[in-house]
Amino acid sequence: MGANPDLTTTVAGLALPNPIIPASGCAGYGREFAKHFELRRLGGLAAKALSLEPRRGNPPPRVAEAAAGMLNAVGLQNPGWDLWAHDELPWMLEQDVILIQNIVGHTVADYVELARRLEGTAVDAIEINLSCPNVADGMSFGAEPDGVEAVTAAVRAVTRKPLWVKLTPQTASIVATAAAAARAGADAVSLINTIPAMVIDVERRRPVLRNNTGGLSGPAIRPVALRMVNEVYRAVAIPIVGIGGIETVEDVVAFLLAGASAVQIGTAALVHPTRPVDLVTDLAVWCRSHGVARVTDLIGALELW
Amino acid sequence: MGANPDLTTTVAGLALPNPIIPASGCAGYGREFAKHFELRRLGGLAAKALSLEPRRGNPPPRVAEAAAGMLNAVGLQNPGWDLWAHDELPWMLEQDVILIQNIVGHTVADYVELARRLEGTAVDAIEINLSCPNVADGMSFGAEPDGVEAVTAAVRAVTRKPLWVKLTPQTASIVATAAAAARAGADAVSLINTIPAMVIDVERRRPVLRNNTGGLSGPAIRPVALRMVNEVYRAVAIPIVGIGGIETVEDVVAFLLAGASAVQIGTAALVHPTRPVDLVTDLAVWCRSHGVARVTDLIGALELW
Amino acid sequence: MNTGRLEQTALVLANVRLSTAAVLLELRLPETAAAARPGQFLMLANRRTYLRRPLAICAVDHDRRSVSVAMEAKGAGIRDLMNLVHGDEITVLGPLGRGWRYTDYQAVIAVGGGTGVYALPTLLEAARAARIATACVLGFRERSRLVLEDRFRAAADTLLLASEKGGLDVAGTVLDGLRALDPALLGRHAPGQVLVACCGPAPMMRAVAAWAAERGFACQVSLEERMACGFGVCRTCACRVRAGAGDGWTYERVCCEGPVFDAADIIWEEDGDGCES
Amino acid sequence: MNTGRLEQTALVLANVRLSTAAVLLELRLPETAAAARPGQFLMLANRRTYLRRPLAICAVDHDRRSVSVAMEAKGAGIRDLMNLVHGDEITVLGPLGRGWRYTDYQAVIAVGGGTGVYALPTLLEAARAARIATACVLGFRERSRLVLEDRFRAAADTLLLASEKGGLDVAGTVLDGLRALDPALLGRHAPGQVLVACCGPAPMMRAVAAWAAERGFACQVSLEERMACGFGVCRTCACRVRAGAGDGWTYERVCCEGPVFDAADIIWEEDGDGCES
Ligand SMILES: Cc1cc2nc3c(=O)[nH]c(=O)nc-3n(C[C@H](O)[C@H](O)[C@H](O)COP(=O)(O)OP(=O)(O)OC[C@H]3O[C@@H](n4cnc5c(N)ncnc54)[C@H](O)[C@@H]3O)c2cc1C
Ligand SMILES: Cc1cc2nc3c(=O)[nH]c(=O)nc-3n(C[C@H](O)[C@H](O)[C@H](O)COP(=O)(O)OP(=O)(O)OC[C@H]3O[C@@H](n4cnc5c(N)ncnc54)[C@H](O)[C@@H]3O)c2cc1C
Ligand SMILES: Cc1cc2nc3c(=O)[nH]c(=O)nc-3n(C[C@H](O)[C@H](O)[C@H](O)COP(=O)(O)O)c2cc1C
Ligand SMILES: Cc1cc2nc3c(=O)[nH]c(=O)nc-3n(C[C@H](O)[C@H](O)[C@H](O)COP(=O)(O)O)c2cc1C
Ligand code: FES
Ligand code: FES
Repeated sequence: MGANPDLTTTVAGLALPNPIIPASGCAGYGREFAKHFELRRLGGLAAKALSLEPRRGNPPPRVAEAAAGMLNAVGLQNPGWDLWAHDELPWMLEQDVILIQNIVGHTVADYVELARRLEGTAVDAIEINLSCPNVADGMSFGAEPDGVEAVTAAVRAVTRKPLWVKLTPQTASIVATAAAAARAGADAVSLINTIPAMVIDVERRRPVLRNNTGGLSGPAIRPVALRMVNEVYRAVAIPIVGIGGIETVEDVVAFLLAGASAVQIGTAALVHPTRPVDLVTDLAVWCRSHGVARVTDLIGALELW
Repeated sequence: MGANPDLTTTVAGLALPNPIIPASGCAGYGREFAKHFELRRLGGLAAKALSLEPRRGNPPPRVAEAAAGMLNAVGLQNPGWDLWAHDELPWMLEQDVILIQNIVGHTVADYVELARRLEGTAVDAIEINLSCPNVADGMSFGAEPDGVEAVTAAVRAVTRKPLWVKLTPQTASIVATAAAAARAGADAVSLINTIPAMVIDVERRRPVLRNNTGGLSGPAIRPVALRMVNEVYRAVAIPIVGIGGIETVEDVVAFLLAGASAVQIGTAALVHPTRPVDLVTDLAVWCRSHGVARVTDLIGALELW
Repeated sequence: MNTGRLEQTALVLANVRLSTAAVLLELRLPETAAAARPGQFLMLANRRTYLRRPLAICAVDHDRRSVSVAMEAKGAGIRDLMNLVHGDEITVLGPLGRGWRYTDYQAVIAVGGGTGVYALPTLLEAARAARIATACVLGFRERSRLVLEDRFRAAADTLLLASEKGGLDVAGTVLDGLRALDPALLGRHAPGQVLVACCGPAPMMRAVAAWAAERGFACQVSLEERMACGFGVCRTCACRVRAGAGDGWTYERVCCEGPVFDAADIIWEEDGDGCES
Repeated sequence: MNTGRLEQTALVLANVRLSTAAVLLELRLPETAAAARPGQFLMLANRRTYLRRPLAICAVDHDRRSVSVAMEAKGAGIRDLMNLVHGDEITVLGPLGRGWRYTDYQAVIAVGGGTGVYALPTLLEAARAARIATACVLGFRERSRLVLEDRFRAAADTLLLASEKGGLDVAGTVLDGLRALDPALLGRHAPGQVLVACCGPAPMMRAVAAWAAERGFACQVSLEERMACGFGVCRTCACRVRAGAGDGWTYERVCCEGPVFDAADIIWEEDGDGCES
């Protein structure tokens, strides 16, 4: 109990100082958080989605309140590769934080080109967001195993960086899509992205979001995420980054027990800006009080009935 | 404003006195509610799942608390056809309530046999629950359009009663599974069943539910259900029964606006036993104060951006 | 059979500390107070959790038209209830469940441990009022957890308090307490006229049931199981009960067929394998 | 730039009714009180909704080390905040956003309507303290909605209250109020030295901006948009702002680049098509 617990973890060979990572889209490129704490205290930073071209994103309103959560339809607003490479990347690299860059595209070729360019940077890992609608068929790349396999394999061919494939829960079987990612050479899967959803303003008879639909995040989706993490952990031999409604240290521990090697904090950090770094402290305290010497001892330690 | 609003609605030709129906599994066979209000005041009663053989259900714990909702793993406990036909059906028919009997099976043949037998009863409609795992492949019948089509077509062949197909949200595209149900001759789709989920007791390092996983229900899933109802309403020409986290009259109205012809109340009725019948009153008040003469005027009246 | 509104709004009349760990909440609930019988329970809404929480009816005051429940800090739900103060309002379902069947016996031995003790005072008081002989054996983790001693003492002809940590009447478990009961007392009635009424942790109830069976006493146990509704529709509160011939059994509802069952009907589950209580 | 902890726990010091519809909450927030500037806002947690709610800083009391916000009943979040009482605690983020840029002007005309008026008292008081001339035109739905009259009167050299229902200084909108301002007053400073600072419903801000532009006055508007975080990371609070050459524009963050923008930079959206305010 006396000694400091070892919080380090690895995701497919990528060593992290601890398992707590702010989730993509909920941390920008880290600048706002950096005003309040040193980013290097985090396990890593999953930077906001990056596309080749600049994206203005969706018209507002972009957020709707939901029970134990929220919907967002930001529309992947980002400055595009050129401005990102010029303004954001150098600053992020200076922060000495493990940098996971999330990427999005309209076509497989978009993902490939982004990965190819990232290969020439000092980014630590690439996270591909497969919740984006595929321009070819309108469904998300992540909805079916074929789409996951196609994007993953194409990106894998152009990068040797750790490749995290972020899957959408809106699929018939998360095991099937995670297995497809593994087959195609992913190093890890990030589970889960938001669940497509709608909130209606009954007085105006309109969806609250200008985009009509948005992604549900927050505690509401936590039990779904936890089930998916454990389902994949039991069926697919690939490291997992757990995401979805994580708020407290007990939530972090639950995801680790279910099989996640690291976790990402999204919505909770919007409401409590220092929550990611606070959770690092809380996790150390929890491990100490529970006699856990290494946080990695928790990974997958869930005992099923 | 003065006149009483017309709350009647129809689901594929089946006339209901109002759109409010307690959801299957959250109302038993109506006996407990009947102690507190007359069942005929409801739009209908979606009776608890019925299987051919008696089912004991899962060992406890069968319920876990979740943010803005709960998980259940009751395991479709029911007395089986014989006892049901002897003890429950005659009583239910006496209550003069529109009776929608929910059925479950391990195989397509199970569903067919149940529907064949129900054809000989005075039950008003059959709701087939496709969230059940298929003994053949372990996935739920509702996960893929093929499974939905197979069960629906087979049941359709043996019954002329209104056939409601209840779909699981755990699918790549609810439009695809709803379209499969429509193609195979369903009269309506019931959207949505619970979302598979897990809650973990971190102290015991075990899932709370003895079944490890359970179905997430309650307000947490409401925005997902609402999105699915509207998605199907826009893409598939089939009446919809909206289900998922409905608590208030505003929620009822939101589902009607999104395209539901009627709604079912599950988890909210577990916490507030008279909520279904209270919502009938509330809906009349809401319609009056909003100048809505017929509740059917609300169906699909959502204006998208 | 409750034919009125099941859901009532209760005004919190008092929040009384019973021990270092326990709190008693007195709720103004006229209809419930009039209808409640020993061994029934309430489902209480709180401000933190979606589902209600089941709590045994611990006291009924007809003059104040109130019902009291008592609890010890567990998770978020009970903690929130413990923070309620005079003037707060919550909604409540109840009275729920099938309580103790004591009227046909000549003596009742109430046995309780942990939060199970709260299901017993109304039983002892009702038995006393019906001129049934009463004894009571209670187990507490330690002396500081002792609760409601005066009420138990007033309602039980004999009261024995046990704690494994010592400092009370008996150093040991409730079983040790039962063994310490005056044999003359136990022998005063035909065994079939004695009811052992037990509520507490499952291993305790199981051991007490075995003790009662050895002596030919009737035994009823009040079970706990996680509940979503509390009034019978959801079937989450399953407990294994013997049914039919031979090894036959079925899952019954703790909230409706129970919480008080004949101990002989219960199929006790191994730890965690089935009923939690 | 706030480099301390963004999230603070605030003790509710007072809940004061301002009108039939409005309430002012005074919060003990020493660090925020020290750092806050006119036009900034707070994000307040409440007990009913997952997300915080943005509210303009309406008053700062350095002696009491407090910050006040004022609000009128809308949905569940604001309603819950309005129910807070002395002694309650909530958590707050702030001060947030970029406030009014008033120091380079010789005169400030503050124009407010609806809940927009709450963003103006601190501006007028700061301008007065900086020896800048101040005028103020406020619109209220009806007389019973009038709030903070004394503070506005104390801080503005000229105050005109407008209501379309009559009963105040001007029967009409704030535009009618602006037109009723003494022309001599408006002519006292070179147009470029006059700042019109406006907060209220979008159509009002748009009309006021047009009025200011016609006269060559500078104009700033404080926008409202639905916000998840309030401190810049989520990009939900988008507002169209001119950028680059020609018709170029970009979505900026109301919470960081705003809430106060130069009116000339805003591309007003059609009703509901974009910024809500
Ligand atoms: C019929 C009955 C009577 C009871 N009477 C009392 C009483 O008089 N005093 C008292 O202190 N406790 C009593 N309990 C136990 C009490 O209901 C639980 O301790 C309580 O529900 C835990 O809730 P929580 O939010 O504090 O804990 P959490 O652990 O956060 O609860 C999580 C979930 O587990 C359920 N749960 C956890 N433990 C139990 C349990 N032992 N039994 C049932 N559900 C549980 C909760 O209802 C909830 O759904 C009784 C239980 C039952 C079934
Ligand atoms: C910078 C800023 C300053 C503000 N200052 C004040 C003030 O001083 N006094 C005051 O009464 N109101 C002010 N508002 C508006 C206030 O934040 C909203 O009325 C409030 O968020 C509504 O919340 P609700 O829960 O009551 O309503 P609901 O309608 O239930 O809220 C639902 C969702 O919509 C959002 N929302 C609804 N209306 C608005 C709106 N007009 N602006 C932003 N978000 C909205 C909420 O934040 C929430 O996410 C301000 C808004 C902003 C952006
Ligand atoms: C405002 C917002 C923006 C998001 N943007 C992205 C994004 O750019 N890329 C991505 O992969 N996920 C994005 N997400 C999803 C989150 O990274 C995360 O997967 C999801 O919100 C679930 O986690 P949470 O419940 O902790 O928020 C976004 C989520 C939110 C709330
Ligand atoms: C305790 C419980 C039991 C259920 N049993 C069934 C069932 O037997 N058949 C079925 O089709 N759905 C069943 N459901 C799902 C509900 O009918 C409903 O689709 C779901 O709970 C979502 O609605 P809600 O959020 O209003 O509860 C059950 C749900 C709960 C909570
Ligand atoms: S708790 Fe619902 S049936 Fe017992
Ligand atoms: S509200 Fe999150 S960036 Fe403005």
